[in-house]
Amino acid sequence: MGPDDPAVPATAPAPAPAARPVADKTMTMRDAIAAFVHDGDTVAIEGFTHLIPTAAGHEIVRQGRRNLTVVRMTADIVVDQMLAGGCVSKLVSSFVGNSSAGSLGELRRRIEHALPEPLEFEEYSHYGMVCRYLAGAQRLPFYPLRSYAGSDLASVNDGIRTVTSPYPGPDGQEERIHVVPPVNPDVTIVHAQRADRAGNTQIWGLTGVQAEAVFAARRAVVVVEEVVDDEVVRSDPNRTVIPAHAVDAVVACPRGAHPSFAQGYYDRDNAFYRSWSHISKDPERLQEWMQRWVLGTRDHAEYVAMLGEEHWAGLAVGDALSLPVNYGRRL
Amino acid sequence: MGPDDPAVPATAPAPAPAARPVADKTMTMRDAIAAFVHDGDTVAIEGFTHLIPTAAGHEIVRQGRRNLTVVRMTADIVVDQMLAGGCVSKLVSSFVGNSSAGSLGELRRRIEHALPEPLEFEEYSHYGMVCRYLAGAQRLPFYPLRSYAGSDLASVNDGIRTVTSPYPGPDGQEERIHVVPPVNPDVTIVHAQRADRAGNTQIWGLTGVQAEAVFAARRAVVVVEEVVDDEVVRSDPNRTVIPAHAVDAVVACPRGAHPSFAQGYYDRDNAFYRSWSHISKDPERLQEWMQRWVLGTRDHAEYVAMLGEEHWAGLAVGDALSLPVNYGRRL
Amino acid sequence: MNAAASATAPHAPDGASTAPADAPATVSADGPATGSTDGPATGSASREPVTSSELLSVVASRELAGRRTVFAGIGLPTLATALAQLTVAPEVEIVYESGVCGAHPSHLPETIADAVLITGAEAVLSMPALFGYVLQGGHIDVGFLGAAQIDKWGNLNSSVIGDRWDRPSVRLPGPGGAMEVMANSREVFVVMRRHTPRSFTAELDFCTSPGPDRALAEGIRPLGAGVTRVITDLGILARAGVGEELRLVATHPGVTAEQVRAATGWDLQVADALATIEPPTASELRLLREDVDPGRVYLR
Amino acid sequence: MNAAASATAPHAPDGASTAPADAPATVSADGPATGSTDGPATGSASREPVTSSELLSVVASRELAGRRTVFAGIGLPTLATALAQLTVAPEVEIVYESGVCGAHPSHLPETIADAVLITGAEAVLSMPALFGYVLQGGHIDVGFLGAAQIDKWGNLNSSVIGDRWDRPSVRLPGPGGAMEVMANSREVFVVMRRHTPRSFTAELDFCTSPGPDRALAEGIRPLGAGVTRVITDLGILARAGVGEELRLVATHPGVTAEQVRAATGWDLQVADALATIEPPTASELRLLREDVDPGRVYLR
Repeated sequence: MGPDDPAVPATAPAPAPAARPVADKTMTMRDAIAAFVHDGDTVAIEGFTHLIPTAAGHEIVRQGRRNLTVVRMTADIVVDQMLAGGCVSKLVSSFVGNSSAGSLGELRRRIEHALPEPLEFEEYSHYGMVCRYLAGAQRLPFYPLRSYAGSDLASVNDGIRTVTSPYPGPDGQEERIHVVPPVNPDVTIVHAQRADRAGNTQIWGLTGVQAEAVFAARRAVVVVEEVVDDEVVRSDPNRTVIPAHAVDAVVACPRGAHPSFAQGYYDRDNAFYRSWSHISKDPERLQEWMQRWVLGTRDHAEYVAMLGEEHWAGLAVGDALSLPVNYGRRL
Repeated sequence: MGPDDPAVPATAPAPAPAARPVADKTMTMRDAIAAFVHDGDTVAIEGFTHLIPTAAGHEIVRQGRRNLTVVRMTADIVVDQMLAGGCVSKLVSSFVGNSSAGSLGELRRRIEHALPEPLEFEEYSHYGMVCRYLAGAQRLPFYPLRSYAGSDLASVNDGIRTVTSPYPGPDGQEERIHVVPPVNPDVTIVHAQRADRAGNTQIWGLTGVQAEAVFAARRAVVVVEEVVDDEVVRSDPNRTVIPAHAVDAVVACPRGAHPSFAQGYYDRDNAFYRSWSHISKDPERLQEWMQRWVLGTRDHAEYVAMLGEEHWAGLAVGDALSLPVNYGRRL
Repeated sequence: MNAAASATAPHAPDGASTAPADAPATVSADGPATGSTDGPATGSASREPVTSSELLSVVASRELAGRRTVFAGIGLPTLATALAQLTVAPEVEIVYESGVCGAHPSHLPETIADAVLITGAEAVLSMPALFGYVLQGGHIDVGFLGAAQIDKWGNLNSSVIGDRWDRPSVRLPGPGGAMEVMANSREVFVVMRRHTPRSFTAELDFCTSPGPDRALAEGIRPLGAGVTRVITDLGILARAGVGEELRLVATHPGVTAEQVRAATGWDLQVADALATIEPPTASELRLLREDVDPGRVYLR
Repeated sequence: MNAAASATAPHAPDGASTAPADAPATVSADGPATGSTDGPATGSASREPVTSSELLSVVASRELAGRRTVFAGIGLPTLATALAQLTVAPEVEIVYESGVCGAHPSHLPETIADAVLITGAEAVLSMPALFGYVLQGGHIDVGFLGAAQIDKWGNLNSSVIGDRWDRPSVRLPGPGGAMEVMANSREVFVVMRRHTPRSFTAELDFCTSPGPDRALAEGIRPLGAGVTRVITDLGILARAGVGEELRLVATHPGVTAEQVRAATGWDLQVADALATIEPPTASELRLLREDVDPGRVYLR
């Protein structure tokens, strides 16, 4: 630095090595569910209110999967639908309700009355679930958190345990803390705005626990509003929430998060949320609904078409574009 | 959904409440260091090769702070300079070297020869340091990680301990895992590309462990290339790595990360890195350098000016703008 | 911390878990605490009678004086916080469970994840950051919670009604993040629209979100004081922290202590200096009706 | 996993910790493993003599056949991986300690954090994600490490030279992320430019990054096999995993087993079928010199 410092020869700019070939992991929803979701699997389905992979849940129902363990922080409409489809024997969750809009009829019948059959239920708090994914993603035997002390939940869930810290607490005494075990789903399914064909997945707006749920899983399916050119993803690598090496399948399924929303693509269908409490309250009406909208449709495109363009127009959103940042280019 | 579902009255769009007033936390570097860094403090300085808060380190030297415990994953040039400035009595780190460019002369003299005085040194691995920040940010008594088994490091660092998992291991046997204690610095200092006046801090390119280091700290100073209008930050809330409520001071200090780089603003001064091994090898030459470039400058603006426009032109970068994403607007 | 003025106060947890022992800010025993000089609602915007939602929002808003970060859901807590921003706590910020900080919504949000909360927000955090760094990290001054049942220590049930967790008569949504809000906020405010003996119960059917007293009984000390305020359609219950029961400290005009005791499932203690809650002022009502929720989305 | 073809193989850790027991892919005992049909370097681009850097890069690149994710620093490992992408492992991806995945740099990077690695990359991860999810999560097939000292079990020292950690004769940079790479990669390759008894030592001055044998002695089983390949200017040492010493499996043309044993600080075992390393082919050298590092930044 400055003339009095030893000059070091500047290294000449060199062209980069040729780009490596990119794996193409795009699949149809049908093929992805057939390949990656099997009877008896533990299936994590994440998306906190935003980007709920409903279309994937519907395809699981269409393909008649059985005895699934579903792991989902907010067990909401898509879980009620998978229960109604007879796919689920066990649920791991921290919130069982139709958002703030009401109840899940099928879920309540299963838990309150074991109708049509009992549902095994493992309950954690939200952060407990987050920590289970964190432990799973980080290959940890447990994850500590400051919840559960004094809660009856620990008495009905043997998974919630305690560990004594090897360091003295703030008062110099021994300190205990609760821990939760890792979850390593056979497959995690998430929905995102976009990915490239290799699986580099970009999400904006609420990003929830999607990255952790994917990294915790043995396999991962990413459903997207659109598969974009590599250059789109690479123009903004910090936007990539899930890197390609953690992804096994990329499924293009526009509007696949309905009735939840995709920030910048379509809004939440609040009317549908409110109607679900009524639909699901009556088992017959619920089965009619399933027959018509899920089993009666070949795929999500048919479901989307059946909703009708007018309906979608009501969920359309305008533009609010992010300002660009400069990643810089070597001169 | 559809005509056979009960219609629920749509809620009318309502204008939002008036915007709350925004606190202005902008300060000069001098005032921020005077207010937030005190003799004897534990000071975390983070930035992994990218966005190293060198200018803040220089101001600490100018203000003559003493007996600091410096916490920094990669103890590199800025640490060697703070050592040469006589500010540091203890170092907590996972890598002590001048990047891949050579040695830190002052640091090696302190450790190898206790010259001019001993340096207390606490050593972890990179992920051990990350986990210490994670524990600090999450207010955990410890953080588990799969490092250290069989390493001599555990024998020279009493902070590295083990915990037995309350769950059986994969082989059904008891499983032990190493843990590290939280670090809660008195103050964490990071450098970022931009923030708004309230402290909402946006970083792109390498984001390292900056968010965790800030959340772990009692106070946080964010040094930025530029303080931007609120609207810039709010056009892309996912870009905010550190939210305002975790930040105590925002310091505008362009080029304050030299000789490291700020993605999209200026490139790394590789020649300076290489020259540092020579400068720092000779204690007299090092003190001359400190006198001229740090103690002899009033502030970072003078240091920047002394380097000269030609020097900066060599570090200039071109444009590579991110493509915008649509956050959506309710119609 | 989101104010420069607070720069000298530590923002990381330091083990302190005492709640402010001051009286609720909303009572008239020592005069109006809102600093407002206008009297009860009489203005043009406030001719309509005060609804229960408005009453609870106004009372809750006054309790936020001096607080900076609030963890709140949609509905009354949001209205209360928005009103507090316009009155007693200009710099108070809502952090939403969805991860949104510093929202500047174009429309009144319908859920904590509403797209309008995201567009134009100052930050959107992942769940690990939101729950781990912000909430468990100790950055929340006040958490708002609701519940199906509350007991005199401020323990909450949002899981089941009935004797058996695994075969309840009513399955409620469950813990969500309430347990974390309880364990990690400096204090918790509970808003209950209807004060009845079934919800204010001597014994919870299930303790979902325990206050610090229950945690201490297990030898674990949480960060915060637990529930310090319960705001209902009858009045305000308060407690300062560990070891204290909820006591009735104020009632709405026309409500007697005996009425509240009769509506409470345990032997409710009454403060010596029982106060009467100052009714919403014209200014508060105007702000609430014209600025905060003009569409009356939540004020219905 | 970054190939559709691997869709049926689990990508999360399942406890397996055995390294491929196959022989190094670079030796000529069973014929060239690179599939290249051209002979030793004779082409126009390869008239210059082969440098040590070129030799090591080529040999290391061949060892990457079948691997998908490589955790590597700048220098020889980067060159080796780039060459492997053009030859034996088209889909192999480098993950950098700085958090960059899927880099597409416009210029040859000078550090693992070089700005040119970020611009145009597929993903940039935070440190907690990089170390926690990718590395400790078990997504790395091969980690490249260097060291000041290595012993026969593949334990590494990058901390100090001398008897005392707290007053060493030479303070080295320390662990960095090497300990994590060792504990969590499926296997580790070590490239050592100079094979000497001081660096290939019977006893490390300090064990910074322990292989699985040392970890098992403490009752803890790491994910990976530890060091499975050591590539030096004299030859290749290999071990399959836990319980095995490093053995000499191949030498460069003209190097004898005795030379390597003399340059090794312990009693080095030699494979029965000691092979001779196939020299860089014309094609490999051309790719390395013309495509990978035409500026000869690292090939000096």
